[in-house]
Amino acid sequence: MTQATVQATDLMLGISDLNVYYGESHILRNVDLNVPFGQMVCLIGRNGVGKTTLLKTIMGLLSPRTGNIVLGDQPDGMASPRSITKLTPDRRAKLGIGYVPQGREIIPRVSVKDNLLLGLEAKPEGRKGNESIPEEIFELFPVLKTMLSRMGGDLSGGQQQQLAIARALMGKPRLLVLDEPTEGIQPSIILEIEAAVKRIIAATGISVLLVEQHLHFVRQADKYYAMQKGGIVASGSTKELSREVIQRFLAV
Amino acid sequence: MSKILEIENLTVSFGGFKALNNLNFSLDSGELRVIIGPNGAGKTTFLDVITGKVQPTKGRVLFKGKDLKKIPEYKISRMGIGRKFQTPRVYLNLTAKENLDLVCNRKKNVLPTLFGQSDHSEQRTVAGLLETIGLDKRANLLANLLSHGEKQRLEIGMLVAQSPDLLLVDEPAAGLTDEETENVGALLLSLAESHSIIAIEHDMEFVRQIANDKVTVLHQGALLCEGKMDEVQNDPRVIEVYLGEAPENIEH
Amino acid sequence: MSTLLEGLFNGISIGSVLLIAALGLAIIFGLMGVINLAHGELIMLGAYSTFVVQNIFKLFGDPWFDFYIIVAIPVAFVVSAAVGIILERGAIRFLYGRPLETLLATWGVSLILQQFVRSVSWLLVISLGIFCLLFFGGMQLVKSRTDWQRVKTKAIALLLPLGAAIAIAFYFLLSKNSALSTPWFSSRNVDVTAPAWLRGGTDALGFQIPYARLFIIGLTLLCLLGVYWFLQRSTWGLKIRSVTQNRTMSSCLGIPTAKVDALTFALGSGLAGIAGCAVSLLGSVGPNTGQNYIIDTFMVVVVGGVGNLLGAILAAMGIGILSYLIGSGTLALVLTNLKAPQSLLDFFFFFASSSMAKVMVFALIIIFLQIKPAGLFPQKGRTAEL
Amino acid sequence: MNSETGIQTKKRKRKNKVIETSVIIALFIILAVILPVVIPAFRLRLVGRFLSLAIVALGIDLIWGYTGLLSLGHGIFFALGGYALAMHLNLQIPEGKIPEFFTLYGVEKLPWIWQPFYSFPVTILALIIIPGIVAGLIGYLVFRNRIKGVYFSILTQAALLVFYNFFNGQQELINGTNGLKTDTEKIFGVLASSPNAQRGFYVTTVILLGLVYLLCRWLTSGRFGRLLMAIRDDETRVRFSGYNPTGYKVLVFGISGAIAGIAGALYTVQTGIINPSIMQVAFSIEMVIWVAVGGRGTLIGAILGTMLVRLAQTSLSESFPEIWLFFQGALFLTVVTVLPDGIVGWFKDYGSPKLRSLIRRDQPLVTYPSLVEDPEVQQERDEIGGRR
Repeated sequence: MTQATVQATDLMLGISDLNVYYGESHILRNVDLNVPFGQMVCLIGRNGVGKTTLLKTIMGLLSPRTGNIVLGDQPDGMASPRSITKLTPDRRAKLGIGYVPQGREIIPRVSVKDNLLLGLEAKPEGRKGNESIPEEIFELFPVLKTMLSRMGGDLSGGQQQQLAIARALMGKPRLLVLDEPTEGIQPSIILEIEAAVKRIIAATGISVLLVEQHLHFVRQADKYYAMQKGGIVASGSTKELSREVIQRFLAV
Repeated sequence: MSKILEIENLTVSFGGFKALNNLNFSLDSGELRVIIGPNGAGKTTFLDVITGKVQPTKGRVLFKGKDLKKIPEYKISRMGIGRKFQTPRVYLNLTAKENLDLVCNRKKNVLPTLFGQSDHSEQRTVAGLLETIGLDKRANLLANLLSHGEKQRLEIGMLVAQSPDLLLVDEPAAGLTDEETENVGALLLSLAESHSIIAIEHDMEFVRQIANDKVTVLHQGALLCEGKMDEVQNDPRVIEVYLGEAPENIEH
Repeated sequence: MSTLLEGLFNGISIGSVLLIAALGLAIIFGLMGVINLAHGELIMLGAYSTFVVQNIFKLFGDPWFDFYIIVAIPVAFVVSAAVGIILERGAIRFLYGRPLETLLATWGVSLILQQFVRSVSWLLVISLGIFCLLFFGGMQLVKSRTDWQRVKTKAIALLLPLGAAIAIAFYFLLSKNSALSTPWFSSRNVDVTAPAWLRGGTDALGFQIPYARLFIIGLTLLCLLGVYWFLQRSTWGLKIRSVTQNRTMSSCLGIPTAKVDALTFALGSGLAGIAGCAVSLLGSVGPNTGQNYIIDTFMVVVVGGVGNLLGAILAAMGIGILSYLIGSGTLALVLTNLKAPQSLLDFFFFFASSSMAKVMVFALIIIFLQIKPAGLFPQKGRTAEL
Repeated sequence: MNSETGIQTKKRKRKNKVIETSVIIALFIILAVILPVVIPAFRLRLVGRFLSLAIVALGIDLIWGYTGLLSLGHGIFFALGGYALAMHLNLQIPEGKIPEFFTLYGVEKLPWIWQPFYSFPVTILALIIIPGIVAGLIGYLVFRNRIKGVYFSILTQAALLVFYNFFNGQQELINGTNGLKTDTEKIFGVLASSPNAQRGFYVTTVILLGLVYLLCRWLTSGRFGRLLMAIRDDETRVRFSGYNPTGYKVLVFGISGAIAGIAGALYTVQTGIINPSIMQVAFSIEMVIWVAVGGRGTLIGAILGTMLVRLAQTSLSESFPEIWLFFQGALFLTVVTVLPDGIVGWFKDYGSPKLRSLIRRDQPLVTYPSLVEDPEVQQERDEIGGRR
């Protein structure tokens, strides 16, 4: 707990004492997690320890039995933080959370262009009639420009992942939540995605919460939390991410 | 040693997307094989094809030398293949004992089931199984009231009750506590003495516990590598897929 | 030749009535997985709306009367859509993912709507108003005052019977007043007079083609194009498709899924209203009119495959043409001309009435389903495993 | 303490069985012996009709409550049974003559379909077997292709419409829309509408209701019944366990159809007429709501629901005919949204514990089993115990 000094007012996202159940099985146990403003926080842990459940709870797809989730409002932190624990997913998205889920979840029988346009729904005012796709998106992911008329479901895994990130960015989120963006994707594209995420952060100052197993990517983050059996078991700066921690919580 | 399962050039595609891609695989009789691979590698589809839920687009599946093409699921099951699903699928409105009794039934046609009662040997099997899976004290509770781990064990028991030659087990340790995971592992190992088993698993600790024989790694619907656990663990391709870094880079 | 052509035209005409009636049903079932057994009653409401609009236009006199249908179509759409929204918000949204339950619930609604049309009077409307005022007004009051979640059930348990009791008491107190309590329509059938330009027909192809039929075929085409445009090109259409294909992700993208559900239901119901408008041109309309369409339209959806417009079109035309050819005896007649064996002729003459044709068509559908259990165009994905 | 739970459940089971049996016997005596003496004949006839409808409800519960197949076409089987018996009654005429209505359509020779119904035993067999086979056939054609859920419901409804049309259209065969009268006909030489015959029908109905109840009880309690529930809850899993669900579904649908046939025959003779309107869509869906009101998946619920809804219908439509449809519609809505487990389910969940606590006989709480061994919970319990 070396980073416990983060001021509460600097938080983009604050999670306290979260407990989540699937039926009777206790998936998340007393989870506390903070994402400071403008930082990239990485959540690590092996498969099945509850990382995806945590992200789903943040998005409102699962409701916690106890605990609170707070979203910061202003760039200088929680000037007027508000609890989002009771909001529906679409309201949360409109408050500025962009979600890139595990498995990409591209809308399969809708064109790539329409998939991107759907991302605009997350803007507070919704999608205006004839908005077009900003050029920045294609600068980040050039490959998408050539496939605008293809069906989302026909893209390869890597392309879908880029599309999913691009779609999340369309709504100009303030917090980007990424669930294993490199999973099942070719190494070359992993590098592209990594570079894109870094550029996004540099260009927009967005906060990022990342679930990742790919070590190289993990190291790009400012801070890590390690999870095991539904609880946070270690956290700290990624600079201090030791071999021992990796062996314990991540390695094959 | 004789092969109990042989898979030749198996390809399964869903509308253009290849879930399995030209896969070759074979299993010795009496072997316990663990299959690992990242999400979306085609593990579940692999089981779907063997059990007849999905028909292969190309290639064939031989069980004890017999081609399984176009054989309905229930006949494949009667030929001696039992399958456990990822999330435990037991009959929630029946008791643990009734669950086992239903599967244990030797004559599964309509009329024998209607008029037959479970005979002594079947009752003994059920009682023995309840003990093996550690549910003898919960025998008369509705499966709905069992904990997640108990349901997992019950479903494994149901598999065994079918007295199959080949057990297919999909992520038996998912969502279990440490202790339960170990229980399930021990159960699988004891079953391996008299059955051929294919286990799909994510949890590496669990894999280490049960993988005495070979381990197969699937990646993007194809075979990535196969071998003993240590070999697989140190195979650069596997590390690439799972961690994105070779092990020597872990130290910094 | 001209018999066959006539048969074909009449078949297409029956098919287009089926299609316009089935369109809304197909949308609701295909996109939301909800079986709406009240769809027939929504058609019936559309027909009654047309009847009301027609009566209002009668007051305006002659030059105006001929154009009532142009007003009636949107009015029918709006009336049915509004009822659809109430139905979705009031009952169906609690039942998503439980198709058998929606089936029973919507059947209940269809009974209520049938009886409503029979007994609707000013008195009933006023009583309903009183109930709504008491119940919803009371709920609003409670909602604003105390901590809402805790007293919710109690409030409902108190307000619902109270409101209902007062409204019913009011109804019975005034039911002697004949001016207020005369039913608007009663249980008799009502007749819609087609405007002058839709009466009569043309002999262009060597047989009588009624204008009303042509109008319906045109209207069906228009609806199809409209639906296609709305779903494929409009902003809300995109949202609807997105929600159908991946509900959770759509909500994470900021799409208000509840609103989309209500809208989809309104669209399907509104189309039923338009269908009702078309149906009213073909004959008299009664409270039971809807029941005549419900099963035929479901067969269109079952044969066409869920959630596929092209499938619905082909199925409707196929069923329409087959029903007509068999039912009118055209097929039997053609076979006679072809000197077919007597036993075959007997067979087809046996089925040569509109009710017996249904028997035959159903048998054919069952045979068809043996070959293609999921319909002409099976859908992959979420709704496929109902 | 765990090893005791098994014994306890067994004890409770036995106790429940004793209670159930005695309740059934008591009900049977009331229905079969006391009621015929106490209430006037026309009311008895009404109760008899309700009871025969309760028999169909049992059949529907068997396929819907236990197997998860919602049939909206049970009117077919009901009507087939009714027609079979009505045909037999219409043939109680001197040799060589044919029923009167035939002359209306100029039919002079008895159609071949009628021939077997001269014989009473054949008729009885037919009214069970024909509906059973028709149901089995429809079921086979549908289940074979793994068509299920709402598709099945819709197809049964369509089949119902087809039979309705067919019977309406066949005047030369079975008097079309007019149907067949039974009241004016004789059975065993007694006029079917006479009080004696009616009392006979009534008692037969009560006995058959009991028998059908026992049959359903037997079907749903053993291994077969558990398999039905397994099919309802997870058909795919059943397949992977080596069972072919199709055969089971066909059989149980056939049995349900046969039960409906018996009910239809009893209903017909106690109504006095059968015509195709019995196969109207509304009536068949209504059957489902009886089961839903009582509580699907409980046989008693099916009977109870039928009696309650029918009683409500009779009393309501006697005084305010226009309100009945509103009421029925509301019933559908409430049962589906608020009371999904019906009256019996509600009673089990809320009513019974409340009642028990009123008479101070609370049932021991069944705790979530894994809590038993959870050390934290154990400690908590010890603490509570210590404080005492």
